[in-house]
Amino acid sequence: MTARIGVITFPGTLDDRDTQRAVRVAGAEAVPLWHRDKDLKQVDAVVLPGGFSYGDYLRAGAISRFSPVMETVIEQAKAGMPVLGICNGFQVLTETHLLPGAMLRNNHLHFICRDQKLRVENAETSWTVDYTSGQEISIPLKNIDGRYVADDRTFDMLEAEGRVAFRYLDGNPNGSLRDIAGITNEAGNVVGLMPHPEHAVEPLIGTGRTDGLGFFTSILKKLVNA
Amino acid sequence: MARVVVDVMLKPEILDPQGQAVQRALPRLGFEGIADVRQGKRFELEVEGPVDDAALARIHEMAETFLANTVIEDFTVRVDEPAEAGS
Amino acid sequence: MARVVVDVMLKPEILDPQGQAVQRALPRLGFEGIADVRQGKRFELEVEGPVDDAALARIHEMAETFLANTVIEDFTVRVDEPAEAGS
Amino acid sequence: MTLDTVKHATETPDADQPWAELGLKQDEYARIREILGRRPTGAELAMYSVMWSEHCSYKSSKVHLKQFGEKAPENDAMLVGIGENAGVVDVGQGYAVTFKVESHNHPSYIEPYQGAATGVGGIVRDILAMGARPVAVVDPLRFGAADHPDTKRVLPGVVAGIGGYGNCLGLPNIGGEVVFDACYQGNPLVNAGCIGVMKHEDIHLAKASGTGNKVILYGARTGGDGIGGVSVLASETFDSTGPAKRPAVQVGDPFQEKLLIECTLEIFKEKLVAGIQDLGGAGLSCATSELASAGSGGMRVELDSVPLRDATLSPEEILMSESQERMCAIVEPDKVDRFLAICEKWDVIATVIGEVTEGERLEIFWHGEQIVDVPPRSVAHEGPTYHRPYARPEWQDALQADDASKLPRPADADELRAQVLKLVAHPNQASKAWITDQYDRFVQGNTVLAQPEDSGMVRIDEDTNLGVAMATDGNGRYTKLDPYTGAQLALAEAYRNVAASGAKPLAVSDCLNFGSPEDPGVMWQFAEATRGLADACQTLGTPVTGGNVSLYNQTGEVAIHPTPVVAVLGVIDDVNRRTPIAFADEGHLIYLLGDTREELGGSAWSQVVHEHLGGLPPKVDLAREELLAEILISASRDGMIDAAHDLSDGGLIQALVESCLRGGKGARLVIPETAGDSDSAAGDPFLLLFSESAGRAIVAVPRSEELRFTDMCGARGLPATRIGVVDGEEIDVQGQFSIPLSELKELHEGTIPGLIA
Ligand SMILES: Nc1ncnc2c1ncn2[C@@H]1O[C@H](COP(=O)(O)OP(=O)(O)O)[C@@H](O)[C@H]1O
Ligand SMILES: [Mg+2]
Repeated sequence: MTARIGVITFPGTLDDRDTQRAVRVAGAEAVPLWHRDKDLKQVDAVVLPGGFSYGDYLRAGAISRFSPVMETVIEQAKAGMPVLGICNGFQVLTETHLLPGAMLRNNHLHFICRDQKLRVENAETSWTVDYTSGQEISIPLKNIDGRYVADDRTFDMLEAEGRVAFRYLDGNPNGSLRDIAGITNEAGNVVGLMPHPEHAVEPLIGTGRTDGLGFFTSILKKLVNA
Repeated sequence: MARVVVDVMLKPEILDPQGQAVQRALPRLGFEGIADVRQGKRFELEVEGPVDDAALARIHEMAETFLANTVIEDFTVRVDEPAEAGS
Repeated sequence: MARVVVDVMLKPEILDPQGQAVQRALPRLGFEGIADVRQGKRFELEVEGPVDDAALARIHEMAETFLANTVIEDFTVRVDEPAEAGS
Repeated sequence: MTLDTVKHATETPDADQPWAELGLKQDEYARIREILGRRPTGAELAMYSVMWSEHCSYKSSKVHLKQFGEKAPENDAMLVGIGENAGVVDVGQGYAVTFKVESHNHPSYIEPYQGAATGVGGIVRDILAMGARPVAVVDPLRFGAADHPDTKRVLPGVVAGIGGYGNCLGLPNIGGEVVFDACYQGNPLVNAGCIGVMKHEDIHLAKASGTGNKVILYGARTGGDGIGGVSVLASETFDSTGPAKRPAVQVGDPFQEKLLIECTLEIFKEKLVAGIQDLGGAGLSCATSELASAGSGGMRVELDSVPLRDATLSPEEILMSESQERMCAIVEPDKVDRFLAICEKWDVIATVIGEVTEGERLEIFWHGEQIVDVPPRSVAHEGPTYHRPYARPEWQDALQADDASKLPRPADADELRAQVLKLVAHPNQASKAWITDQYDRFVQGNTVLAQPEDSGMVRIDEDTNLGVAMATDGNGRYTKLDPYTGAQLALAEAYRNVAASGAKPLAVSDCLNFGSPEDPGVMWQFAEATRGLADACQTLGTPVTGGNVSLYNQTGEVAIHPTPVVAVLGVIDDVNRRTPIAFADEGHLIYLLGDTREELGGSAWSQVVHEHLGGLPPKVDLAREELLAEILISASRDGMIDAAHDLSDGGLIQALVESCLRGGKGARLVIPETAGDSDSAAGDPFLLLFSESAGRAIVAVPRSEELRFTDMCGARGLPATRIGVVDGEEIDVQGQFSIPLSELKELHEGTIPGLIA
């Protein structure tokens, strides 16, 4: 039996179908989850995909955070279920406080879409074990509210605990403090990042690289070995 | 230094998708009894020198030509008075 | 129906590029003497029923849990008083 | 105020009506009275006036547009032609593709962000209404001079609006254009195109049939947006106490539209609709009259049922409102519950507002009284037709006589080098990344090619790798010099771009942006351009499947350059075979395909170096374009080339710079002494680099494929000249100059941010 990975669709989610595809490309079963259902259909892990849930109105992720499905996700995440938040999904995770900090408008105020180089800083989370620490990868980035901020105490804690999961390389695209592109919770089961691994899993599509596939093979490995 | 506040709101007849999304979410969060929500922008300007009529007139002009898009937005200008503090 | 206004501003220590972009543009447009600009959000809530202390407390809670993200933002809640009209 | 009912109109035949304020001519008003056998009610007058406007009725253009049908080439791929919301073509494997380009020029000048955003919203609903999932957007844009202060207002707003809306919908932006020219200063062009994909059996049409079927309005509530002139009716003539000012500007809600898309696709999947129409210009007036007119019966609508955002709207205003993000569906009674349930699932408001009736009338009621009783065809399709006078402008001869070949050319290699740098740094030739990086090109996970490639390409089937490509082109300068040829060049370029990417060009959509049709000179440009385009489509076998006309693009008396924008859709059986523009492999040989002649009229060189516009545009040779396309497609399919880039404005040097920068590799060029048969540029580096002869492309050929490739070109009769090799970190033209890529990159990429950011 292969791993079942849930992919949540909120109103305004855009990358749910791509994320399902990425899960399949990695060899797992993708299970669509709907924001109004509390039931997670016995999935082994959950991805909160990118997009503009609720149009990013109010604040990105602020309205989705209150959907019924998130009640269960919050509960299960605290119990150790692996959760990955990509872009808007990351924003939802910070709004729920499963991950610290917050996301603000990019410092240049524009939407930015580009191929982004990252360094994997923590290759021990549920979603990064298939990378090596310090590995450099390039995956698409696309956001307007991607500037990660937190107070100094939080940053110091993140750094001290090795919870900065990814850092931007070759130019910070949005003014994120300390070049942070993604972080993890203490247990390493909840990970959020702004760039989009699900757009980099097939050689022909997008940037033509498959650097993002490791997120999905990581979780498979983790679940199979668990 | 004095603070002048410029509030910019979409004109009443213009669709406010953000305000609508917020209003629709409220009952789900358990907040009833809010008939309408409109979301706008608030600018806090720290003004050097005295905020006299001339300064206010300049700020009014600034709001009209720059801070607000008067095709779709209205604005108000006022010298700041403290309000009930939030968190 | 009464109107309650919730103003949400970034905490002072958080960089506000929108406000900065406005401030930087002002001299180019011929507006001098503005030392700082911060840009925030203004919500106008139309409240059904009386705006008593209980109602204000609920709105305060709504602002704290929903309208503002207190990790990065401060807010104020007040019952609306009319201000100098703009355009 | 008394409601102007049908009964009231019959009883007060002599009441004054503001037909002139609503833009109707005296004879048009008389015609309406004749159709109805009485004076129209206020609501009827409102409907006729918008539906008979230039924008909705194409009254000045339709006598010319007819040619697209009359000259349409035999094409088995065509499934739905002109007249529906968008044309549909068969792309094989059971898939059908629908695509169209539209303009939102005037709104985008008034309110750049919202104007451009709602432009995207409108074209996406057109595509959705055909039954298709929208899969990509493109945005051909024209602005005033790049260094003009107003461009700093308009451009960032337009770009943010297109991005803000399209990104939020999850539609990859895969192409477009950005052109700067002073002629667009007071009248930027904001065109937007969309591509949608469906299975053949999913094609939907806008028609209301089946007596008793319900009319369902769904999506956003109706507000007072975009009513414009019609508020004359409501506020001034009929109700002086009503709100006097209605916003002419519409605000888009992309989130609502995203819900509308997903909700509609789910409704299609369950086969719940008998007919469907989006609400765009002219709102409910257009949707109800078009649906009813295309169907078999009549239609009865209760206007009180329309969900409103603003309770003070008059019935005329409700009929006219252009509130965005709404659709209208015809649904069989036993499917209504399921329809409404799907809408509820997606948080979309849906309301039954009427039904299909037995009669042949469109009847609309308000507070129980009848305010409209018309034959729907007369509103939707029997508007006026103008045969506007047209005449070749007096200045045309002088313009053409002012030959660009007479302009001083670079005296030596240094000057040649300096002019190359000047060209590459000009806003029109510079990289548009500052703009296109504000658009999501990755979403949906099917983007094979996007900017800055020759065409955008998306995969439409994950299992077979079937894909479609699109390029849009238009050159106002060429078209000004010769509208017939200019329109053909626009088509030829888009066609060539699609082929350069490895896709087979299939069909065409267009957006015809011109000045005032009341100016006979402009009307001549329009007539010539449509004739040119129709003729060329016939020859190339690519039918026009739909499009849009935008007139009155002018500031005062001065019209924009005539600017037909042409979109070509292509199909590729296996996207693995796509050809990128990048010169990425050292040692690959660079071949120039086609003939280079002395053709400088309207060229980028004449503009950038001499600020000159005169002479004749490059010649069009459609047989050559077809041959070139065939070679490019075969070479891609059989793996003979690794890169290809079409030559257009800026000529060879521009294409070379783009291919080198994209691949991060330099090139060494040798000026050939002999070239194609009719080649006048042999041995002349200036002409070779700057001439804009059509029908050309450069390709990168691996050495192992050289013989096979040149044999193929030789056998088919396409001139192929070896001009150099991919190599090093500079562009080196032997005996002339050498420029490091880093220098080119800085100029190419720095220009637009320097001017706009
Ligand atoms: N407004 C735009 N939106 C999206 N893509 C654009 C836009 N403007 C230009 N592009 C893209 O940039 C590239 C270069 O444009 P252009 O020089 O006009 O191409 P060509 O000359 O081959 O038609 C193309 O890939 C084009 O699709
Ligand atoms: Mg091209």
